[in-house]
Amino acid sequence: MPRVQEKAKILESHKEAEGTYRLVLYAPKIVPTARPGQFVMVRVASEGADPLLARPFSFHRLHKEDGLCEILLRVVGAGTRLLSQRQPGSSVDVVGPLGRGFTAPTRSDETVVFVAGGIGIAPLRALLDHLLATTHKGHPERLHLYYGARSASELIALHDLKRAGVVSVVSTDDGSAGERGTVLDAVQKRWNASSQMPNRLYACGSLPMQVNLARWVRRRDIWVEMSLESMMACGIGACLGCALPAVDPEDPQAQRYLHVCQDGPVLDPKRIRWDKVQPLIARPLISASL
Amino acid sequence: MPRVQEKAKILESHKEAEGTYRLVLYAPKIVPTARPGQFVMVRVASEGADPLLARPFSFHRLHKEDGLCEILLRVVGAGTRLLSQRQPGSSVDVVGPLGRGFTAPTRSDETVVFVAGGIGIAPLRALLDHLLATTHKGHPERLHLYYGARSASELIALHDLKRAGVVSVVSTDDGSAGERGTVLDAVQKRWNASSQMPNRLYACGSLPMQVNLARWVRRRDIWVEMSLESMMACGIGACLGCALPAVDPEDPQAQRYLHVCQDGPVLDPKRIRWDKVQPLIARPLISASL
Amino acid sequence: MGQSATPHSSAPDLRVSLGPLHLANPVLTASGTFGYGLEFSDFLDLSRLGGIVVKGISLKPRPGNPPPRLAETPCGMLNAIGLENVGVERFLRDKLPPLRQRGAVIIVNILGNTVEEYAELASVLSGVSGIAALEINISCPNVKRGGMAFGTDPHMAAQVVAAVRARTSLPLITKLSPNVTSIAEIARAAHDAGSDILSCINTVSAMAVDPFSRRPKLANIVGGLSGPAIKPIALRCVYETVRAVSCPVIGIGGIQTAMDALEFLVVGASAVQVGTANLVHPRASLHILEGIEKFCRHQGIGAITDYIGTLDTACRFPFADESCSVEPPAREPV
Amino acid sequence: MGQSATPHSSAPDLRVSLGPLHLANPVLTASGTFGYGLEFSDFLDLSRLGGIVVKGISLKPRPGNPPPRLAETPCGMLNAIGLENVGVERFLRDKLPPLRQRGAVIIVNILGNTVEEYAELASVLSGVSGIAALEINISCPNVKRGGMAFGTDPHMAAQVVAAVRARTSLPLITKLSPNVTSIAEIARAAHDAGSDILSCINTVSAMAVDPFSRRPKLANIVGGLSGPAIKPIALRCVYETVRAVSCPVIGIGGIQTAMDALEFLVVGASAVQVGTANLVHPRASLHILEGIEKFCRHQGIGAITDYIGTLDTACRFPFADESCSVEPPAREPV
Ligand SMILES: Cc1cc2nc3c(=O)[nH]c(=O)nc-3n(C[C@H](O)[C@H](O)[C@H](O)COP(=O)(O)OP(=O)(O)OC[C@H]3O[C@@H](n4cnc5c(N)ncnc54)[C@H](O)[C@@H]3O)c2cc1C
Ligand SMILES: Cc1cc2nc3c(=O)[nH]c(=O)nc-3n(C[C@H](O)[C@H](O)[C@H](O)COP(=O)(O)OP(=O)(O)OC[C@H]3O[C@@H](n4cnc5c(N)ncnc54)[C@H](O)[C@@H]3O)c2cc1C
Ligand SMILES: Cc1cc2nc3c(=O)[nH]c(=O)nc-3n(C[C@H](O)[C@H](O)[C@H](O)COP(=O)(O)O)c2cc1C
Ligand SMILES: Cc1cc2nc3c(=O)[nH]c(=O)nc-3n(C[C@H](O)[C@H](O)[C@H](O)COP(=O)(O)O)c2cc1C
Ligand code: FES
Ligand code: FES
Repeated sequence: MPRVQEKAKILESHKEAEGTYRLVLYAPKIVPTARPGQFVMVRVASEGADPLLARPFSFHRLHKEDGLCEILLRVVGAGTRLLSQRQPGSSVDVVGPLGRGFTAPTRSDETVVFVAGGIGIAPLRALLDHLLATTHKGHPERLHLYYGARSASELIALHDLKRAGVVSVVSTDDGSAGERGTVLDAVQKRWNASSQMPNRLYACGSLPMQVNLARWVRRRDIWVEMSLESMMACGIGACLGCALPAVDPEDPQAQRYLHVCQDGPVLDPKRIRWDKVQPLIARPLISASL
Repeated sequence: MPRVQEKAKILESHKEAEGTYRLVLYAPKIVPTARPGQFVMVRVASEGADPLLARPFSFHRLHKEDGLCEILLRVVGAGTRLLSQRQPGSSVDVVGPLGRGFTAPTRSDETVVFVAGGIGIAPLRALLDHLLATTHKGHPERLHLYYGARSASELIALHDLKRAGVVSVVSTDDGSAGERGTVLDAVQKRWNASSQMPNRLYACGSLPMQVNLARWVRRRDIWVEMSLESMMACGIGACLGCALPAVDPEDPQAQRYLHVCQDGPVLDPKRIRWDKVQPLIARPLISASL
Repeated sequence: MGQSATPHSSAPDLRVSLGPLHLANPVLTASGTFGYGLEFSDFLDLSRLGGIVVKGISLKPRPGNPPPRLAETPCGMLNAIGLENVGVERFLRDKLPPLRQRGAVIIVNILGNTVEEYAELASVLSGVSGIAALEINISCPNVKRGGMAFGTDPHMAAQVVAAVRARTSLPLITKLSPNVTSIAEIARAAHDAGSDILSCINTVSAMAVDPFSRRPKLANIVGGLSGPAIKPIALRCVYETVRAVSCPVIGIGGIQTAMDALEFLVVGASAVQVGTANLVHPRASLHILEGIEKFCRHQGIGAITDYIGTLDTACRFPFADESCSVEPPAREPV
Repeated sequence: MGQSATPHSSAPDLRVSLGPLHLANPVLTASGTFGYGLEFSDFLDLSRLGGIVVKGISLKPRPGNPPPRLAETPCGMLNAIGLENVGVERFLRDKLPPLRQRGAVIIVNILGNTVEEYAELASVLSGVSGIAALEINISCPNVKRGGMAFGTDPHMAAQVVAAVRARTSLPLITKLSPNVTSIAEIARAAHDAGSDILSCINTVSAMAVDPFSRRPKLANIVGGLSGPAIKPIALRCVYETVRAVSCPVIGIGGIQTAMDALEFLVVGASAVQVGTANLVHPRASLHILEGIEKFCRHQGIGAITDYIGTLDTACRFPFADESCSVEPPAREPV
């Protein structure tokens, strides 16, 4: 699984929802060995050295035969804004595939739950695609997707997944689409009373969602993998910048870190010292005009 | 003549010769008061702060009624390369009109010589346009343009000037177009033996051309104005960075400087201490690939 | 976080008091990047700014360095202007009156090669009206001490400040250099010697060369780095300075936007100076002022003084109850 | 100017000798930005580089600082990794053997909180084969002296170097910090204490904050600035260092392209280290090496040693005969 750097051509760019864009990239060296849950580092500057660093994005969809991948990005700052404005036909510098992807189920009879908060749908979609084409081919009803956002305008369309037979539950904080409440409310509503737990749960979303979900699954002892985030500079394990506080099983009090780009981004939430996690700084969008 | 900052829209971009591009800008606040020989500061970065500084470009053509101006630029480094790649429809940050323009002749019977070396044609064209429309309307034969470059591929087309009746003499160092030799050779060939000197001479070109021309006119005592260059940061007289060694008439040995963006760029060469001028650093184009 | 804040509709109060110096708002322009102010009157109303620090003035006119005086660097620029200026006499005659007429709050940046030159300048400038404060540029070389900059030695810095202090009752700002092992040490020396206010930073000593011609890009070889590149350095210097002294501090270095200015204010600067940004965007200082106002409205900040120095350095663990409580790990150096 | 040069067709000789350290070419990677080297073996052939300086190693493993450890700044980045490393034992067991197998020239960056820790590390590392040199990171805080960095005081720097020198015969590089009033002074102290080579610079002390949350962007508050933003500062430091000492110097700071590397070489660095650029472009070091080779061919430089240190600081007045000859004006400070 060698990692490579290549100039990927942007074939398409689409606005999928409020502040959310989908780029189709031609990256024939990276895509063939890529797996769901892995990510790429994308340089956002097209000229000069500002912004300097590349930004991490999960594979949203993989089209291996064509050497194509899609990334879904949410505009949160200068880098994502620049990427969202890139014209099809231009190229971006991409390094990948990086990190540890999802561990896929091995049997078709497993009930698999996906919990996506907002842009968290990005990596989960690649895994859904994969399972629909492999283990769960012919058994889409065993794939349950919970997808929530703040408001209807921030949801991307999932018609094709529904058509494929995936059980999809949409929720919004303001009730403007699907059930009112958080994505976790929807998950709990369905499963809290259930005698049968899902076999596996894959999740990606905001930090509060991660923590609440970690708490929920811990009490129920469900097998779970989450795609986590951290500030990154290199994405390849060189800078040690992407540390997350980690549990040391031998010494629970010890100061330990794992590195999201190498040990993750897909991780078992039990390995994280959630009590030591500081949230990433989020700036209101008004900051761009100041 | 207030100076303003405005976002100018790039309406057209054309390659005019090897490494030479012409941009048509819509700058309705700047153009109305602009005069030939003046310049604008154009920010080259479209994102981030690298490259940081704006770059100075002379007005190549002014279309006052339409609020349009043209700049002619030669790719010599990162900034000019970025500008040459800008797509029509995008905008650039422009400050102008700046500096002291040419002093136009007042009478139609003056014989006026223009000496343009390479990209030096840029500001002279604006003055030619102006004289053709004002003092020399009906007397284009009193306007003599000497235009030289290293090679034919670097010359921009001047058909319309010739059609308008301007006396045009083209020269190239390698003889691939027009007379073989420097533009100064062509000037001297015509005027050295002449009993009648031109009334005025306007020039713009490389530093060696400037010095040799300064030497030539000094011995002949021709009224002359040259558009000169210097590294600039602000273009508005604030940083004092664009100094050129100047002659202090009261004390020839004194260390004096004038500032190209305020005292120039159009200057009488007699005001310059040519013996103290250091050439601007020129990098081979290969540097961009290293 | 401003989440709980309620946006204000009334104009925020942007007035700041820096010891004896009272300003309508915290946005000033930095010396050497705003000419004598007049160069910018086409672009903005000079009276709207908190103040204008004019190009450094010496007793006698100075021609400055031979060109090239400028070079561009990644997100920054180098200058070696060589303190070119018209001298105090012409400044007072030609520059000050029109600048006053435009209603600008004028701060004069002063420089000299000896302690006496600084003192004499201060005394000349104290005799005229229309000057709000003096800013002492101690990055100049002390010609009597082998050219070592006044600002790199606490004793020399204190000497200059004390000599100026003795000759003027104008509010006194001392402008610190970042090119030192401990800016806190120089800050304390300047403060103790009578400086009412400190400003930091001046440019960072730096250079650039051309690999082809093998020549330095500046005739002076070494120059001063300014612009966005140095902002993180300047911010750290301000952070160290505000913790070292009790007097107000003005933040300078790489400020291009209101967000940049706010970084300095939250760290503890009572005002900021906008430098290189003026060269790139002549209206930058006004944009920054307007951005600060917008920020205050958005964040529900009624007075900018409620914001200044409110940096929150405590670690935040919103899920601290998530497992056994342990001590926060000790901070380690870089 | 290379105008008179005739392009070479044969491969230029890029070998450099830095005192006892002989390298196939002058392009190394900088500590902390190239992991333990192995992280990059997918991207390039490690044996092609002049050398690899691995992440700073301490006697015992160190967990590093709590996150956030990174922040982006204009043309640069801040880090406060906190010297996280696996410790010398695991380094020798897990990292060194595969790295040697790849044919890399390995330089080990060492760090400690006391003089004794440095000395002991040197002695442990001297006992194994496959290490080409040691690089002493003196930017660490001296825990016995109140946390002041070893590298900011000439006496402390000399102590560390002398202690290490006494325990190893490996070529010794001392890595200098730019956060000092006079880098020349520290350079001389390190050289006199037995360092064969000096490298500069380490990161510049800096910080960044978020105006909305009012919090520092790094949990450690202050971090180290690296990347293109600091290149002009690094170049000035190298310029001052090569003039202060007679030993070879390695240039580090903001090198992204061959042009950047050449700036350091022409100023007098015998080799360069590529840092932050590796994080952005994993193949950056190789690109730079290839660019230097291309440059030499283009400029007709047969051996890179003919280029190193050939900075031409004389003023060039090609038209000096153009009028009365006068003295070139004196250089004035910025
Ligand atoms: C493994 C991984 C996969 C990701 N996949 C996706 C994805 O598929 N789609 C998507 O929209 N986003 C994804 N992200 C988040 C995305 O990388 C950040 O939103 C982006 O880097 C922000 O850049 P910016 O310049 O727009 O914002 P900035 O102005 O740099 O910062 C704005 C906010 O983004 C956070 N941020 C900045 N840089 C990073 C970084 N390198 N990593 C994480 N957070 C950062 C900051 O803390 C801040 O909250 C992923 C992050 C990681 C670590
Ligand atoms: C008043 C004036 C009018 C000009 N008009 C034109 C014009 O109409 N068309 C045109 O093609 N060029 C013009 N120039 C020159 C043009 O500004 C430079 O070629 C341009 O700034 C180079 O930028 P760069 O980023 O491509 O090159 P860089 O990589 O920055 O440098 C490459 C070369 O350009 C020189 N240079 C860089 N910046 C400047 C600067 N600010 N001023 C002068 N030289 C510089 C450098 O010394 C070097 O020789 C003018 C210059 C001045 C001073
Ligand atoms: C062209 C130029 C000239 C300067 N001249 C002076 C000066 O005369 N006196 C002074 O104290 N600082 C001078 N400075 C330093 C600035 O005032 C300011 O401290 C520095 O540039 C950092 O701020 P910035 O990054 O916003 O530019 C000058 C800076 C520049 C760029
Ligand atoms: C993430 C990171 C980690 C670093 N770790 C070390 C280290 O362990 N030891 C050391 O001497 N320098 C360390 N440095 C400093 C670099 O080796 C180098 O001196 C500095 O980054 C400047 O070079 P650059 O601008 O090319 O990155 C580190 C730098 C970065 C960015
Ligand atoms: S981002 Fe550099 S080690 Fe993970
Ligand atoms: S370019 Fe700034 S004064 Fe001329």
